Amino acid sequence: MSVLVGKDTRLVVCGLTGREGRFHGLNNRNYGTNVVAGMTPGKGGQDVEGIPVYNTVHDAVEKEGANTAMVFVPPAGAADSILEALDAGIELVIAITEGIPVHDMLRVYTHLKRGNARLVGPNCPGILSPGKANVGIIPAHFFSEGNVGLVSRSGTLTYQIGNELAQRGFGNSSIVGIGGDPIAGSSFIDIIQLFEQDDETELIVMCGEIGGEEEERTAEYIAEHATKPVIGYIAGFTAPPGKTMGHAGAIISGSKGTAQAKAEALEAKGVRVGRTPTEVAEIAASMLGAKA
Amino acid sequence: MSVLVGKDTRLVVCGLTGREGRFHGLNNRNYGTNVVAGMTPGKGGQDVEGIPVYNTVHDAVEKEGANTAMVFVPPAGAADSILEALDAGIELVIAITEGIPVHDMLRVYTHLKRGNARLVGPNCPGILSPGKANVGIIPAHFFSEGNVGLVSRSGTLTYQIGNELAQRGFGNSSIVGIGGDPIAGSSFIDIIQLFEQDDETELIVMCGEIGGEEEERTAEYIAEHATKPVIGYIAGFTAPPGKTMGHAGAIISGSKGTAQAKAEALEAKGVRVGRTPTEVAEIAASMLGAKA
Amino acid sequence: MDLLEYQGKQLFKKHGVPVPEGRPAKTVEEAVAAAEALGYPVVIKAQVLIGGRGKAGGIKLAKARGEAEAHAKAILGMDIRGFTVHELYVEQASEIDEEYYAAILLDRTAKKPLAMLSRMGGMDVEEIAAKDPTAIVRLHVDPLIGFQGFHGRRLAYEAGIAADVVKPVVALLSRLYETFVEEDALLVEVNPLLVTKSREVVALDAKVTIDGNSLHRHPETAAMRNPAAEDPQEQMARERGLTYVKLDGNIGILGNGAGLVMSTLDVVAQAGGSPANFLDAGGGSKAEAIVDAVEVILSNPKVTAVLFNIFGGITRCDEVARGLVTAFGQIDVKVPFVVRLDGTNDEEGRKILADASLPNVHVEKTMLGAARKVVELAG
Amino acid sequence: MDLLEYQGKQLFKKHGVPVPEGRPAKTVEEAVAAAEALGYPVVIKAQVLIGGRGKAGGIKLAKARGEAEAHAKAILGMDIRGFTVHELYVEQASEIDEEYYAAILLDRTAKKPLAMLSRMGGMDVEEIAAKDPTAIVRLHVDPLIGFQGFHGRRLAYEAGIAADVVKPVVALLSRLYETFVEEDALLVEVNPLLVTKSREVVALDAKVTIDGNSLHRHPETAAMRNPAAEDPQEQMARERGLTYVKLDGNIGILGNGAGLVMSTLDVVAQAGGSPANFLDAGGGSKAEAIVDAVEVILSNPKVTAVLFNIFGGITRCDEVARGLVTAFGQIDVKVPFVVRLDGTNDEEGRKILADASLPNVHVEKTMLGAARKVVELAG
Repeated sequence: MSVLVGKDTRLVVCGLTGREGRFHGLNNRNYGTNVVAGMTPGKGGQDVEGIPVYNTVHDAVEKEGANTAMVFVPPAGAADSILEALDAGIELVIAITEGIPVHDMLRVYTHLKRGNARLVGPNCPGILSPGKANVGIIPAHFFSEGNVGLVSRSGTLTYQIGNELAQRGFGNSSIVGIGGDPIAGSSFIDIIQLFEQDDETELIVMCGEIGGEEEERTAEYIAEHATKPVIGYIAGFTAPPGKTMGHAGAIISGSKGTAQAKAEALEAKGVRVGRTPTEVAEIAASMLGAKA
Repeated sequence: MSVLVGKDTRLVVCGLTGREGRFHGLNNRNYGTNVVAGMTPGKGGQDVEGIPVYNTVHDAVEKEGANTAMVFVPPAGAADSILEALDAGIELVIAITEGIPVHDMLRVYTHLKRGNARLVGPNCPGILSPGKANVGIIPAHFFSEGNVGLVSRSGTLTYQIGNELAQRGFGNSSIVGIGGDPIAGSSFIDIIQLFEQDDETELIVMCGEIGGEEEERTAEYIAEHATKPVIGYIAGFTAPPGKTMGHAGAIISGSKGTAQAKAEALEAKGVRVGRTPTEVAEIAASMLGAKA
Repeated sequence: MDLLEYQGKQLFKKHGVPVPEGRPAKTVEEAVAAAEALGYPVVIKAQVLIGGRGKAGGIKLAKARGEAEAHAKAILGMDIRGFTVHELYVEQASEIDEEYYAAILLDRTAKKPLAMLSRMGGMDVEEIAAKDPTAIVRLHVDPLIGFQGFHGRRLAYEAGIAADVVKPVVALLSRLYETFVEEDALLVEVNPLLVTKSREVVALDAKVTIDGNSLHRHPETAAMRNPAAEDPQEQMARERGLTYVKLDGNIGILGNGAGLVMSTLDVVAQAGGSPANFLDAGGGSKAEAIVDAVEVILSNPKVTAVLFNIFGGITRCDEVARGLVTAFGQIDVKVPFVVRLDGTNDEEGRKILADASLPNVHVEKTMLGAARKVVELAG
Repeated sequence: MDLLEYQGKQLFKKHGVPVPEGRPAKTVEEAVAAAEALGYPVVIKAQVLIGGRGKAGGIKLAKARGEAEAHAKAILGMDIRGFTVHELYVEQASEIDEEYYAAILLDRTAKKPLAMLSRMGGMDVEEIAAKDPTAIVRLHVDPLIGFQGFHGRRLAYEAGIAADVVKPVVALLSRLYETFVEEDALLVEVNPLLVTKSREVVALDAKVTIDGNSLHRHPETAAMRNPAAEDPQEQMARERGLTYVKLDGNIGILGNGAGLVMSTLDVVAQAGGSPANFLDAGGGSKAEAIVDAVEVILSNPKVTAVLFNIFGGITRCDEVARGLVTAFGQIDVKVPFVVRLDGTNDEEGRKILADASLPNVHVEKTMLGAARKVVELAG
């Protein structure tokens, strides 16, 4: 098994005809993902290396049975595209786009919670279920199937940690990038819930960073509900207050959102927190038993 | 039993210190309704003949355990007042106010459907459960306890029909005015569902009028779901198209919303429709057996 | 409240819906001055609250001053399906390439705004539907989310409009929705939605209905009400705060509560009569309101008899009776009245009427009996 | 993006939030002219993106021309907690009766706007919270429903503000929320929210933070960016489209991806070093971006060594290596570089570096090893 994306995924890529959308859409197809359609207004009827393109997500759902949408649309139109996917009945929207205005996301998020669909991202690298499907920009060749579920606010940091795990012989059930924006569709808790229900996942690694209170809330959740072991990592111990560290959401406001506070909150609830990516992999190895 | 209002009702009157609010609020209390609070911004701390007045509905809920709100606020502020009641956790809002702008009600209605609370009205006479509680402006002295559930878009027409029934010895479980506006919080179907579940109700009378397609939809619903007998009445056979007949919602648009079409839709589904209020009472008497 | 074309276009312009340049005119001189200022060719359009102006000769092209003057003269004062033309709209002429149809309206069944688009414009929406039902694309809009780009694109692609104007049409629809919401409209209709020879998209007509209950927050729109276009009885009633609708018959009707009045009309019709009006004196009708109502009803010269049908709830029957007595004291009443008083203080009311022994006023106990009596008296 | 007080007040005014009359000034002459036009007494206020202006002497009352001139001269160019004063705001003086506090901000935990009101204004919100935690009333607003009258009333009554100003305060809060939403703000703060001696309610200060991602739809706000207030390295990086944050240390850092860069800073610090900057070269970094990045990093004179930490995903390590070689060709590099290349095309990248045999460039295979090496070299 895996979470969110897998063999049942029927993907429509919003913005497939753009440079990034095309590159990653085809890359995802090459990996084995069932990319059934693209969507670009005005390009309906065209195709991208055999993938049919439609003017609307509704058409992609109706004609190709798309159930998952990946959004590569530029920031000014991305919220519109997410809303379109939700309106068309898409069950899972994965928004890669970085730089969507916060007020757009406030409306999208509130609307999302009126229904049952799920949003991952925006400003995220997507989701990889090794051996099954890759939706997004995660470089899949570093990762193999395995029993570690990885959930992260950061992209490249995930690759770093995933790679350290791989060097010790561990593969992944799924790797879920929830993104670095202040308003994200899915939280650590949402994804940990999924990993809890996933047979393949035996260990969960959560990779947080400064800003917000998600990690603190997740610590509470883990203490009360998690049955599988969770290892934490937090980036940004050296980040100064009031400065946005690349991700729109990675900012310490006053005394809130520091890496120290987050690591302590997790440790207070019994979650082991690695201080470097290497240490995370070492803890995982000690917990699961060295393999390779 | 009864529906919506009864002995468990703890009523806060929004606009209790206004002329109408005071008159009907006290009238409702005299009938036996448990009027626990009033709400008028800026008059918190005052009282109306012993009923404490608060600045916010939240205060009335917190301090007096109000679970039902009656809105007597003038049209410009009525939607705000309904939203306040919903925000404060009120389960049932009964809006008497006439003349609320349609776009306000569109927003209120859409918001309402995100939660579990119920709205009756606006532009309605309220709800009377004879012998138990009266919330609104229905003149209670014409009605006694009984087994006929009455639901109506019109106020005085309801009194007329109720009176004709009373003259033949029938009383009412509850009388529910759903109001004459195009966007109403509760539909005929909503209330018929409640009467279906109410032990006391043996017969249902629905009193429609021109405009919209509610009666047609209700006919479909009755055919599929209703187990108790329903008698219909429709006002406005002589109304010309394009003219608003008093109620904002009572207007024939093109060929849509005529009394003829509504009566036929009901009769096509086996619902007997009285052509005069008197005939409605006669049909009821023939179905339930003459009493008095 | 229905707006005239040029009033609707004022609202369009305010919200960025593109419209041709134009100016309203109430006289031939104003019309000519407008034409001169705009530059020829112009179109002179009758401003009336009814469709079919073109066929009735109410829309004319003028290529020079002489034509503009002649058309303005001909159209001002013209009768179009019962409506007299009091105002003109002088507009720059547009070169027509394609005609679409666009509208946003309140769908009360779905309880949502409904957006509509068709590539077949320039005729009634019913006509389009009859010719090709698939030619009209309909989409509901969530009032809390509003009109998004994707709504516009779905409408445009599914309606099959020309690819080169998809973007401006989508932009126009978005502005049209803004007009619909921010102006508290019940309907905004653009027919035709024009694509010019130079492939520009403009609203060539505007049909806008504003929610009368919202006028307190739109003083400028409220001022657009055009009393000249109203029926004089209806205007008189509105000014007195009464809900009155004029009908074709001869029996004047007054009741309390919209449903009861509608029902009264029906019962009178069933008894063989023909109602002259709908008049809801409202809940809690006071004596003065009754006097006003009697004046409004009797100002219609067709009325040969009047029925009062009161079921007192908040309305007290004694107040109604007192109002009627006062009215008879102030007005020279020449037609018979039938009065049915039931409900709150009905006995007191009937006693007041008996004591006043008004000439030709008949008291009945039931609604049905009263209806039959008034039909008999109306002749 | 943080706005200066007078810029925030321009947005307030646009949305109907009442503010005193005032004018910005960049010179003493402009300030005096503004004071003369406004009429005395006026307040001369330093415009800097930092609090505590009053205590630092950056806010002065002027009752006549001479005072205005003297204060403007004194404040312009003043250093307030590290920020140089380049602009002034000259404002009509207000007579203070009461000082409240109002703010609307993004609560990312609740994922909703949060409205706050307190009757204790004129000090930091943290200070209010410390003095009396119950004095700050907080309310979340549903973004789809927006700020309703009831939100304002609840805030006002629960905060216990004076009864006579409840209505204007509620109205101001509603306008403030409109500003928050329509200007895409992350924060709008009014402290103090003033009640004047004549019991008028005005925003005496304005702290506004705009969502940088929204500037494409707010060109006027985008133009408010004040380069003079920015760090020169940060400004240079922004102009080149790089994400750069200046820090206090001496080790220049470049990585790809915000999380990895933050993690790199942490690992360097753990190894005993002190990072000079955060620099995310972004996903898919091309050679030219690397050249730009090297220039930005080295423009900070404190830098004594540089660490490149690349985990190639979309970013290709060979591109990064080529960029570094180009940079060394264009720039006279005097400090040592440590380069860690892993991931996509890492071998090609390392080969390029080996072939170029750049002076004082050290290639390491792991993040940890690279961090230790750069700390050693930085001295």
